[in-house]
Amino acid sequence: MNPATRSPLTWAVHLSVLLLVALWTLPTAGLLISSLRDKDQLAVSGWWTALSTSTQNIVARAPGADTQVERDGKFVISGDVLEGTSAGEVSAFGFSSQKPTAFKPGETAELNDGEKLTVQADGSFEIVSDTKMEGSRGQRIFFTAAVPPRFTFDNYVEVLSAEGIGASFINSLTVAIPSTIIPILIAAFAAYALAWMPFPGRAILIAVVVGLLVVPLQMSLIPLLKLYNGVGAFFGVPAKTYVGIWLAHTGFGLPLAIYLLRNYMAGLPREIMESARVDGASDFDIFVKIILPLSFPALASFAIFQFLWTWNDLLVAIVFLGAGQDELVLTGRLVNLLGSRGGNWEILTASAFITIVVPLIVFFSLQRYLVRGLLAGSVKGG
Amino acid sequence: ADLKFKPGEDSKFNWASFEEFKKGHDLKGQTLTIFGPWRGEDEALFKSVYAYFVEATGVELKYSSSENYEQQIVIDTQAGSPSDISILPQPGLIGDLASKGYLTPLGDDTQKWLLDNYAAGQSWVDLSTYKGKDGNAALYAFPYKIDVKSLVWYSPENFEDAGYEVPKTMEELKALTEKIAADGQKPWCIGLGSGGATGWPATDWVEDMMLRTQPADVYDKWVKNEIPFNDPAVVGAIDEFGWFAKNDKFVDGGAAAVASSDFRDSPKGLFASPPKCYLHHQASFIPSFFPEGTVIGEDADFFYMPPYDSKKDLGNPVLGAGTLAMITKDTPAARAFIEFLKTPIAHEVWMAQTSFLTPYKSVNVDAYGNPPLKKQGEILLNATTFRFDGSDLMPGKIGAGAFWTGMVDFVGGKSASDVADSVQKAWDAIK
Amino acid sequence: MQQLVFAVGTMVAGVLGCAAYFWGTSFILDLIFPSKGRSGVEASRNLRITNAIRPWLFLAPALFALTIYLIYPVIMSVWFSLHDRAGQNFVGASNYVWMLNDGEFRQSIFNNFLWLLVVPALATFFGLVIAALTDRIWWGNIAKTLIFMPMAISFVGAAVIWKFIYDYRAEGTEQIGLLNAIVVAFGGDPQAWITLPFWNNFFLMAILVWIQTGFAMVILSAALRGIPEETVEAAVIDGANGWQIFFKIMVPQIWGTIAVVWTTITILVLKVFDIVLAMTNGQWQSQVLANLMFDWMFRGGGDFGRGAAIAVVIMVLVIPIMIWNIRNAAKEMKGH
Amino acid sequence: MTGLTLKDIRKSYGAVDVIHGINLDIKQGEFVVFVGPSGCGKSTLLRMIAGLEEITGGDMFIDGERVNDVPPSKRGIAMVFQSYALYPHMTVYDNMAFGMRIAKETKEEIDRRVRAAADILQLTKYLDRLPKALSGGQRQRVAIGRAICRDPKVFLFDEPLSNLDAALRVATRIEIAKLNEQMADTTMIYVTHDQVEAMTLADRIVVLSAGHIEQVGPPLELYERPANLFVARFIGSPAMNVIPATITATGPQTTVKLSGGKSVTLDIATNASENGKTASFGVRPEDLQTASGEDFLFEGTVAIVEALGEVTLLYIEGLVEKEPIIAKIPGILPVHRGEKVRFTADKNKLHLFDAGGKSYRV
Amino acid sequence: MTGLTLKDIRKSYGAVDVIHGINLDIKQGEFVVFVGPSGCGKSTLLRMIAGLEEITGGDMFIDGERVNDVPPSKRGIAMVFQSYALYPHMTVYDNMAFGMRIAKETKEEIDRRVRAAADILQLTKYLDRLPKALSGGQRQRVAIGRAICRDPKVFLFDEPLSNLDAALRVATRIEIAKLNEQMADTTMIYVTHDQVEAMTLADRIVVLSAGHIEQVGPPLELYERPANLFVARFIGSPAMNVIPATITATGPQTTVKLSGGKSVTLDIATNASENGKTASFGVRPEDLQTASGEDFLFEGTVAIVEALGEVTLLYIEGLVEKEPIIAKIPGILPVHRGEKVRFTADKNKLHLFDAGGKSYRV
Ligand SMILES: Nc1ncnc2c1ncn2[C@@H]1O[C@H](COP(=O)(O)OP(=O)(O)OP(=O)(O)O)[C@@H](O)[C@H]1O
Ligand SMILES: Nc1ncnc2c1ncn2[C@@H]1O[C@H](COP(=O)(O)OP(=O)(O)OP(=O)(O)O)[C@@H](O)[C@H]1O
Ligand SMILES: [Mg+2]
Ligand SMILES: [Mg+2]
Repeated sequence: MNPATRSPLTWAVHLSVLLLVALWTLPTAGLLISSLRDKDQLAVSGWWTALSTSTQNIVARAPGADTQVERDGKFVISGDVLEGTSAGEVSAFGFSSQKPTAFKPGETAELNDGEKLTVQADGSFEIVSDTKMEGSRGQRIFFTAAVPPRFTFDNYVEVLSAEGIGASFINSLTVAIPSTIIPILIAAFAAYALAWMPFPGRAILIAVVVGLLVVPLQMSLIPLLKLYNGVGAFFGVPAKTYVGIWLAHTGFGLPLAIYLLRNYMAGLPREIMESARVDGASDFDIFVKIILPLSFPALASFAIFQFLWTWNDLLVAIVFLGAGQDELVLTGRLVNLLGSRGGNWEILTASAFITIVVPLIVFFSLQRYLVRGLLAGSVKGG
Repeated sequence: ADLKFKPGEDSKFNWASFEEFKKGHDLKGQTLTIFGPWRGEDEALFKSVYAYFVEATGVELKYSSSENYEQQIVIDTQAGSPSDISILPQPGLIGDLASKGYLTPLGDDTQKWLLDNYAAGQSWVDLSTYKGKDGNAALYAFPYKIDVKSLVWYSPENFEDAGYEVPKTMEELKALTEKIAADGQKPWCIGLGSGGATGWPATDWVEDMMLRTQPADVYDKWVKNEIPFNDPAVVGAIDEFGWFAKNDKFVDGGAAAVASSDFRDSPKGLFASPPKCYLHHQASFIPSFFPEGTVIGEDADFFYMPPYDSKKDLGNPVLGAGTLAMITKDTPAARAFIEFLKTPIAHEVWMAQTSFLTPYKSVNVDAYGNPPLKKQGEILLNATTFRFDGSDLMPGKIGAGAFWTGMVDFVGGKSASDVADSVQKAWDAIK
Repeated sequence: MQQLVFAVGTMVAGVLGCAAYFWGTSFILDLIFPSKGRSGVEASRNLRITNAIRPWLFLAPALFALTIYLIYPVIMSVWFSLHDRAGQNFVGASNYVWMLNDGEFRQSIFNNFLWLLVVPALATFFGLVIAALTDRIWWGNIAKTLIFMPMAISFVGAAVIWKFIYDYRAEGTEQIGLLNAIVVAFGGDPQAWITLPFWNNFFLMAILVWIQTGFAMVILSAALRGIPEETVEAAVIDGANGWQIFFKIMVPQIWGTIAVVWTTITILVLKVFDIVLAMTNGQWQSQVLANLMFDWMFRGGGDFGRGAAIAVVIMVLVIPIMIWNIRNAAKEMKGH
Repeated sequence: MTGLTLKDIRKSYGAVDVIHGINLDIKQGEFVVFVGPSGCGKSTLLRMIAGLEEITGGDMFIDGERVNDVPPSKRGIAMVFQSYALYPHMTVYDNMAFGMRIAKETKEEIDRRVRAAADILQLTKYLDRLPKALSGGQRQRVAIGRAICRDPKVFLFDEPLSNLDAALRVATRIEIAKLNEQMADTTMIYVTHDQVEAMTLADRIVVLSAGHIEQVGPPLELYERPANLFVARFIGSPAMNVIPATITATGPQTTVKLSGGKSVTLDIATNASENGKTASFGVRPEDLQTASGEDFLFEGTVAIVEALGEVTLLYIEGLVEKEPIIAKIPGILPVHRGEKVRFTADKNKLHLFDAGGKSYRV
Repeated sequence: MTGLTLKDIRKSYGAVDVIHGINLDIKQGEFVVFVGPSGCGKSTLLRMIAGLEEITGGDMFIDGERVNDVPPSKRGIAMVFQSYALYPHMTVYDNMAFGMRIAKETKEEIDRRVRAAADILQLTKYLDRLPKALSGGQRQRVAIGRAICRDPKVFLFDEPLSNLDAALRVATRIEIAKLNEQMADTTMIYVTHDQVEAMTLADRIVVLSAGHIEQVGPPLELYERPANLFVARFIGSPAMNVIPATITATGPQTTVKLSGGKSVTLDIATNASENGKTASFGVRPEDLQTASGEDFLFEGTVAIVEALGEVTLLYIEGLVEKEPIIAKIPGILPVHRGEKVRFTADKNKLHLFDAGGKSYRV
């Protein structure tokens, strides 16, 4: 163990990590909690209050006049203001938006037209009138109640039950998986050539790859689409195809892939390659049987980055694949759920979490390679 | 496809037009791609309409949309891979596409059809006519689905509780505003936030104010930049908006909240207990963002954004918006779809649901799905002047850029003339 | 179901096709120039030929893709930047002249420099600190996973998340933004954070730092583990305390990795626009180059000339980093 | 009491006991070498002395002060690691000055001490170099210099020479020996695998095995009078030849019957009670001589001849199962594979161990 | 002509010449060891034989066939690397089978050969393990096994034992010696730093220095009759003591005056023309004996005594500047620091080299 571990400041280390982790997870936690909240509450109270009982001003509406019953010569409309809410206890009520908390539970409020409203602490209420009441809309009842935390999966249900979400899920996978594997494959071969095969111009090529790391993606969209259309028209195939987007993701991901993989492969012990060569292996054999298995950590880490990127991507998908029903990717589908004018927070929150799930699975399953992968690792003697 | 209303069943629909269209078109084996601005619920509504087109023609129809449809259409047309039909709510952008030669003229037939069949036909034709790449003006777009923007939303019961009356003139509206403020309450909820499009709700305000302070032709010149953006007329209209939005006492949250509140959240203040505000200026689509269960006409209602009593000569101007369909790739199916839009049934199906207004004279107004829609139809009908949303008519860089940012700066404290100057500067830069 | 079959089919076909290329070309090469089973001069001649050709076979798909997807667009961009908005008429340097006189562009450059100064530094710093701290505690891996999580979140998701942090409600009403809730709890006035000119840059940067720290952490933690433990122990014996060990012994030893992380994030900062687009779209003086470029390229009909000119500026800004990187790569080559 | 005292020192990693109670007194200025097979706990013990590992049980005193809970830097120790552990980003000068800078010494004092140490180790002209520009031997000298600069009471070395090649190892070993002389008051504790280092450097050698001490003593004592079979075979290279035997006669001299059948009489006293017990007879390869007459110890067939010039190694088969008997004869011997050779040895260089491995020699 | 022939082999990296024309004939079945100081080109030469480095100039023949352009796998060679270079992701079995699988041998043949090799090297029970689950010695045996499976004509070793610890090194060295016997027809070329390995394994040793051959010959010949000062000092440990001298008398015997002032007569013939020239007088530490009488070679003060038990090393100062003279005396010597000791040596074990370093002995 590290000797510094034993310093009396260990607790400080724990505390600072805890603090940092809290800082980093807090936003996501907020999202998670928000996604489980009632959608009307989302926009009116902070997510952190969702965990505590809150006092809320609520507007309820009594049933219409058609539900009145005649009792002791009086007309009565009764009901429960708490029905359909999770609120616990009424602490005040009123009948006018001007004075929503004018009365205590159990008190009787005199409505403007002579009707009398009583709301009990348990939420039951009665409107009593001497005359028959009229009007199709019921009386508004304002009340203040303590609302315990309430969570719902409605938001998730809504997102998951949306039409085409399953298909989009598959579309996303169809885009993301080859878009992750193909560049890895291509980059791995290229990286091997750049790391271990002597040929003229190798240094220049490496420099070019590094240079291309920085080309902004947005500016290549139009020239590429034009090219795609040209090619598509020439072969009589649509311009927007899965192959097209795979290649696009491949192109955009290649510089980083080659860069990472070459660095890693160059760090592999030369003797292993040489002994394979002595054993009669060709470059292809060496690559497939020695380099690929040994580079697995690096491949895995790049796979994580590339998968995260392609899975979360919307721009490239929409431009190169289109936004039709049978090609819309998950991110696109979820954004579309927001409606033309956007902004359904409850859908955003739930869908953000749904999109996270797959990358997290990928991350967890490849995580243990990640740390090793980025080391310019040595397999010495092993 | 599933048809929302079974052909022939409900007599308020013009089924004859459907049958007739069905007879004249057979597109089996063909594909039609449509790119539109509608997503979510709106997409479902549009789908219920085009289902009839699919049913009638047997075409395979692919609809797609994008959150950033303005960018998407540019990318697609520029790259040469647009859908057959594109539907956009921004005439300015359409003009741009037309000038680059990406649109197919719809021809004189359609122009004549619009003149004949749309109320105030000429204004629709004007709206849909743009200069092409060759410099010649032609009809490039077909208006379909209109929104009314000059609406003020309120809660009738809250008005009742507080004893407020619906104002009939702008003077009354201002008096009401002051009265509410004097009562210690906040009259308005204004939110300009809209992510990347933050600022646009304010442009509607300014346009409404333009139409209420200036004659329609000044509005038209403004939109075409024939008078500069920093013309006193425009600065005046901006200041009129500022009278409401830049007064801490008049707006929920104070002026500072205006720019950053999301436009989707801000109407919720109408329904809070106690109310955070009493008035909200927004187009006809806003009920989608009201709390669940809100009944329009009962829990919430709207009134026409009134004109100035002092400027009676300007009449009852109405600001509106809408979407226009274009042929971005000339195919028989695309042509047929434009023809389809000319059938009453293409309008009535949507009318019978929600948030659809149409100037098509031959449709059965009884088909409107609910009273508020009908009431909006009436406002449209009573209009003495109808003008399309100015920011949508301006070049994209202004109407969907500098104007928005300018408005954000304006509520953020800049003066109206400074803002107008900077927008004009931006306009000069793209000339 | 059908789609599933199609999806799996295309996936398998795509990946197999790619593998088939490498295997196939290799096979054909060996077929044309056989060395196995041949002897002497012919074998060695064939071997020399195949050895000269094979690197290029291995590189070909990568070079092809790089050329098409990156080099060609770069050239096109330069070409576009010298043409008018529709890319039809040559206009010389006028797009660049316009750019220099454009206030928004200057604003963007300024903001971009702020971003370049702050984001890579903070992300690297936090990544380093977290990597160092988590290496010492038993629940370090859990902590790392949690901190890495933001990397798995799409920008749409990130924008929502931060909306719940920065949201602003009027004074006196309940704040649903965490930051304002805290400020109010401490008796301050709520602020519309992302509308505060200049400062809003930092609130946007916080988001990218939040996302990228995970990346920095993962790589730096690998590097930290590569530090020989004995040097740390030697420093302990020399009497250095935790801070001194960290800053004087550990950090200098992984300086190379720190530089790589720094560069990678710097490049990302130059390219990033999603956050700005989603949060402010460049309003309230928070514009950055990448978003400005996107704006000019695609919004309102698009002006290719100006958009491309901005893209070229972004690339030019990157050149120093590129040269530095190439130098490094060259140095590394020599070490081989 | 000066120097270093270990009292029943124990160490466990979780449930695994690695050090099982070590008692050891080291005098000030003494040079003590820890040897033992790999994994026996040498490094662990050294690192506990340094304070780099916590002490699970027992007490440790440096200069009479209990240091169990004193941090490494306060124990007055310095340590040289097998892998040098130089700070790769600092020059030689800075490497040596680091500890003093941390301790906030004055610039002059730092400079004085660094230069003095560099002088001793002939590093003066490399002071401005980075470690990577030095050869292995130079690096190790820097590591030693860094330790010297700390002016320690106890100097710890963990296999400092094992990463060096043969020639350098010899040269550096001699330098350490000189250093030991120059720093007469400094206690030195040295861990090594290398016989020669242990024998040449140590005042006393501590032989460890599986976490406890097998024997402590001056090198020659261990060589000449190993307390048990383990030490006997561990010290000396090639290892002592061991032949199973049965005790046939006891008394002031002991006679044993070797497994080959021959009887040998040794100058070792045994009790009568030992008679008939099995024992192990041991003789070092270098103590064997070829015999021409009939007076020989044993006879065997040469399996391998290794002529090193200065000595010849003979591997003799047929005496003990599996393992050959090795003889190390000075000079070049005209012997060939397959020849039968007879060997004899000095009587008082023969060893006898009981069944438990304990030496019969007192 | 079977075996391996190097004809004026040269190697340059860019402008740097590393190998300057090596001529060497190696007979089939011979065991040749390359030794030389670090960086002299041993590995480079070996790798050129293996085909892993291109040959810049000259011709190389294996079994009479020119192999300059033949790829490694076609040369009938096998190589064992210092770092083992096992395939870390393959089991021991797969490591050994890899080459045969590439060559598309049948399953049975592969199995047969792997098991045979594993048997020889006692690896049978580890066949299913991954390399990381093996100890260093086992790993090196796997590497050797892998090479054996190739059934090579020429077996190349590049410092195969230098990553192992002392005991393992001895054991594995013996295994290689056995292997050499079992594969009598296989030529073996072995690079090492280690004296003992070179002396014990080699049929012939090739001493390299800075890219050319200093001397080739059987180990004892190199030890007894080094052709020059370089070889003399390189072979033997500790190195031969060299004392500057002046030739004072020539003839069938030569007399030199050592720098200390004493004259010595050697059994070496010199021409009269050499008289008066400066020369180097050499004597190996192990050839020195303490002298009690007046008939001594030289006298000096003991600076350091290193008692190793079996031998004692004495470092004598005051004879040559800087470097001490070393004497290696068998057994334990009762000598202490500061004492004056006289040494003598066998006359025919003295060496004399001319100013250019060439030996006067023919
Ligand atoms: N952190 C640890 N956790 C568990 N066991 C450990 C740990 N460190 C060392 N050990 C065990 O303690 C024992 C002693 O290790 P130590 O390093 O002291 O041996 P050593 O005698 O120095 O060996 P070598 O000569 O190979 O350096 C070994 O068996 C080792 O496996
Ligand atoms: N790729 C190369 N480029 C330039 N010089 C090289 C290269 N490889 C080796 N050398 C030089 O060639 C010389 C011989 O190297 P080689 O590895 O053969 O030495 P060696 O005798 O095996 O040394 P060691 O005993 O340390 O292994 C050295 O001086 C080395 O610096
Ligand atoms: Mg150890
Ligand atoms: Mg070498």
